[in-house]
Amino acid sequence: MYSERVMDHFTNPRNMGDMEDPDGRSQVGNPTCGDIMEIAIKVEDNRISDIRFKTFGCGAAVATSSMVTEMAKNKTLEEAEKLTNQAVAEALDGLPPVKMHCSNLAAEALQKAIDDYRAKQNREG
Amino acid sequence: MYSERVMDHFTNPRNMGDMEDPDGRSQVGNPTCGDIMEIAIKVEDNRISDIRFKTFGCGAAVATSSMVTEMAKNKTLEEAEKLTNQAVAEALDGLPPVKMHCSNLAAEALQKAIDDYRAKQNREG
Amino acid sequence: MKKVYMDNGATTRTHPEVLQAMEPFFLENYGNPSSVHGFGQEALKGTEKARDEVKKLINAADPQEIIFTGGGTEADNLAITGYAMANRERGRHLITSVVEHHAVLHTCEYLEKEMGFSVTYLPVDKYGMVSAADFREAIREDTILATIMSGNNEIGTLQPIKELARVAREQGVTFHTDAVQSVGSMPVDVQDWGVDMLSLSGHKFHGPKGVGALYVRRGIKLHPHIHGGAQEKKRRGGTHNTPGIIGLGKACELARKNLPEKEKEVSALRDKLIKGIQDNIDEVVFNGHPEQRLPGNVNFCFRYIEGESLLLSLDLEGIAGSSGSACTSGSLDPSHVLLATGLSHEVAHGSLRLTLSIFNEEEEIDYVIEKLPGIVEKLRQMSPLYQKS
Amino acid sequence: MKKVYMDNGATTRTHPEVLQAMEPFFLENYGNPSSVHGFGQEALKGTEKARDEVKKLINAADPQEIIFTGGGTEADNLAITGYAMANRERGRHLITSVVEHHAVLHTCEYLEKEMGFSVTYLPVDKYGMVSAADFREAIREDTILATIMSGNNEIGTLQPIKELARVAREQGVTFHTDAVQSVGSMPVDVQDWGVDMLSLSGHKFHGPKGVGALYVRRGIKLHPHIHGGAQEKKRRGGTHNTPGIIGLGKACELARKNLPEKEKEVSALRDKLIKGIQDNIDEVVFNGHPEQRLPGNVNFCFRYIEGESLLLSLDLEGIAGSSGSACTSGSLDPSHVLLATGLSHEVAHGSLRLTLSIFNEEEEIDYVIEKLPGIVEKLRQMSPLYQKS
Ligand SMILES: Cc1ncc(COP(=O)(O)O)c(C=O)c1O
Ligand SMILES: Cc1ncc(COP(=O)(O)O)c(C=O)c1O
Repeated sequence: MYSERVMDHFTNPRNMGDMEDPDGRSQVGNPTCGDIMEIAIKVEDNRISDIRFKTFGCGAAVATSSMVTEMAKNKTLEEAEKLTNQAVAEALDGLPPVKMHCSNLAAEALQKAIDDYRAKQNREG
Repeated sequence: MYSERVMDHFTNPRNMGDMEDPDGRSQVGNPTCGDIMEIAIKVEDNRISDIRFKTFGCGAAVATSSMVTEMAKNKTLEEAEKLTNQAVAEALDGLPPVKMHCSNLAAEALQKAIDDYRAKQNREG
Repeated sequence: MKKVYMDNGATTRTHPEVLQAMEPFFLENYGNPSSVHGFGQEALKGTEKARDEVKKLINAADPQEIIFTGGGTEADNLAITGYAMANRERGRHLITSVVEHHAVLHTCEYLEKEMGFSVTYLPVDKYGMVSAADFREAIREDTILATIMSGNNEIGTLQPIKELARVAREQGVTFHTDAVQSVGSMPVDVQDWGVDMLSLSGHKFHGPKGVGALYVRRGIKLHPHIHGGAQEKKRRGGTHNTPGIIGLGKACELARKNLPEKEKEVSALRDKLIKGIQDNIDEVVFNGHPEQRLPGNVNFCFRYIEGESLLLSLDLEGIAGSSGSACTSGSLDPSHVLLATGLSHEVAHGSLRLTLSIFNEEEEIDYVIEKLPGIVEKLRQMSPLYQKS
Repeated sequence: MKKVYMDNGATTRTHPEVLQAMEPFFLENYGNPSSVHGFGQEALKGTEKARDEVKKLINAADPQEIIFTGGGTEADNLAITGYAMANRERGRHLITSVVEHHAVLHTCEYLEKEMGFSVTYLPVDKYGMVSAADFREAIREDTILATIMSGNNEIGTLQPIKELARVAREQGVTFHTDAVQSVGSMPVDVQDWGVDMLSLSGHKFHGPKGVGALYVRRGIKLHPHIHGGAQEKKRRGGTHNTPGIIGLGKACELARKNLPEKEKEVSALRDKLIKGIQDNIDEVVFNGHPEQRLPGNVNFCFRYIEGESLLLSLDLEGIAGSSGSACTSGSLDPSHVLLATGLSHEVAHGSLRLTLSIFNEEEEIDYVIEKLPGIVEKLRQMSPLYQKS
């Protein structure tokens, strides 16, 4: 069903867990649909210096969360914002067709965390 | 499908063939339905001294024809008239349910041959 | 890696004796049972022996009450559509329940949407059980057929079929039960139950896949659902699946001979697994009825986690189970059965069904009880919904 | 006793390699292909490989155009009922022919009688062939579907499918062909033929019984006929018959690899048998088309005798054939196909069909040619219709 890459990220999720005092955070999805993703980021010099996720969802949801954090880490915010669902899915060697909606959440969660960081900056700045 | 008795009578039909100058004869059924039986009898002292059949039809039709001739032979006309389809079928150790209509023809053919003999007697007598 | 198959509610391993019984009908007695010749007659002997075995297992009055089909789903379609279409001048109202298998639900919905029938879907209590009182109340002047499953495939709940069938009989309503999960794993007696039609499926009790049967009590009229030749007394067209039918017959024979001993063994394993989960994992929801339950069915929801992730994690340990999570159902909603018992979407997404058969062993139960708590904990650690107390 | 099986039009011997391919899916990879776990995923790999084999054999564009069914009859039902019901707002007129298999005819009759459709039954010429001109003329404003078989199961006549499909396409009518007798024994190319739907069945070409497939060109909408789970992209409910599907796939693979060589061999045996019968027996009627003919089909009527008697007599010599006689059809009339070609009831009752497969050998042909004349003569001697000249 899933590629080896997906199973690798599912089994050994990267950057999973909580973060104290994140600079930006997001939560997308809802439990009714069976998919929730939270992303928290630390930003230093306009770069994502640390990132953490938590996910309630299927194997694809976990793997795309993990993958998006790995791809975003150490990228500038502008670079990170360019990450698409497609790119995440491709980095995982593809997802089953019925699962393509899951990868939508990961890029969305990342974008929202960046938005949250920017909104905070604006409030504080 | 068929009992061993049926197959025996089908494979080695008794009293099959033509008869010269029969005292009574009959034909029942028609080729449209796929079943025709002819019976010819010789009568001596009110007894069926000889009997012959010819049949166009399925295995059950052949076997019931053969069996009815065997059962009728040497019987008085009154005894022969008492032969029922049921009795013929039983003597064959039964017929498949869908074939029970076939055994109807044999007793009918015998009865008609006897009727024909009596009608001739009346005309001649 | 150890392999522990606990998805017998989905399908079972074919019993080696079943396969052995089938084999000659592939290579030697491969004739069509409708044929006159020896090859056909040998095949016919086989199918009629199998019909008799099905009859015996469910205690039908006559082997001619058994119609062979291409599986449980087809049997359900035949029972419901075949009966409804043949009797629609008498009325166009059907009664079923909200916890039926899709083979029943989607058939009822089709009749509703495309054929002008109306359907009442009876609710269930928190155990997933239908009430006879609700049923009696739902019966109308124009009700012709009720179809209520005997054992639920997801949560294992057994319906009070005998009682429901009595109500139906009193009210002149024909009664069908989808017994696909019950037949072969517990005693089923169509005459004692008083049902008019009953569906069963070979692959749920170590018979082959792609073959099932519908019991139809003498006197019940139905249209064929698969139109074709004169097979099955014109009630189901199509060349007989001889090896499949032989296999089904063999599975029935084995089940009959081994019940109730096997039922007791499987139920004991089930209860041990239930207890092991309850004792070792917090915040679980037990699904289905605690006593009125299929012998092999265990179903829990694990709060804060999602079912497919759980299945994948179990699979990595060699454990095969199933889930009512949306992700495994091909739809966006979790199991309609779990929702019908009153669970929230969130909790329902975290369901795990482990279904046992005669091939499961006690050490497999131990293995699952050993592995499951760690897996659940790991997934909970990953879950944004989980706040460790 | 020698055993000569010449009833391959009814069903064939399962190829030993087919059975071998199926076996692991009974005992090891017995999971449900819809399941997440390893047992299920192994089964899924198998079914999708099989789907690809079916696709290749009939040259479909995409494996998703293949829907697995419980046989040829179900495939016909799905094609006709499924399409008709899904498209009935566009029109309620169907076209078929008088020589179709009952799987098609009875389905059309059901739609006519119970669902408000009207059906035109195209006539055939003395060879059993439909004319494209008749077809064109029969098409009405409200015609939505035509279903014409590609190879006739009784008399072997091949219809001009490519031409008929072109007419249908020009007139915007969807075209289905029942190719149950053709697939596996001669080249079939759905794209070259230009058909929208095509039925096939495993057991007609050394695959297992109880499994078939419907090809449905992308873009063609139909309702499921068997309602249930989400299997086959919601087009056919029911747990996949994994071993059966694997077996069908293997049969397709073997057929693809061995055609056209085997087709040539079987046709040569057929022609030898035809000639042997014509040369050795008087007063026979050759049925079907002399050239446009299924590779394995031989069909004659023997005047003055009845088919079932002939079959029984042949069976006593170990020869298995079939007949269109009423006695073997379960009805009172002889074969509708033979009558449609203009034969009288009387002659039609005396039909014999001998159908060959890749397992038949030349010495079997010789054996039949040796035995048949004596048997026919013996039955004629018994027949009141026969007057020896
Ligand atoms: C309760 C119930 N009914 C019907 C079915 C359908 O049976 P089958 O898979 O044989 O079509 C199943 C299983 O899939 C079931 O569990
Ligand atoms: C032309 C034709 N169509 C349909 C069928 C039905 O196929 P099945 O026996 O697989 O249901 C057959 C054979 O029985 C056939 O010969």
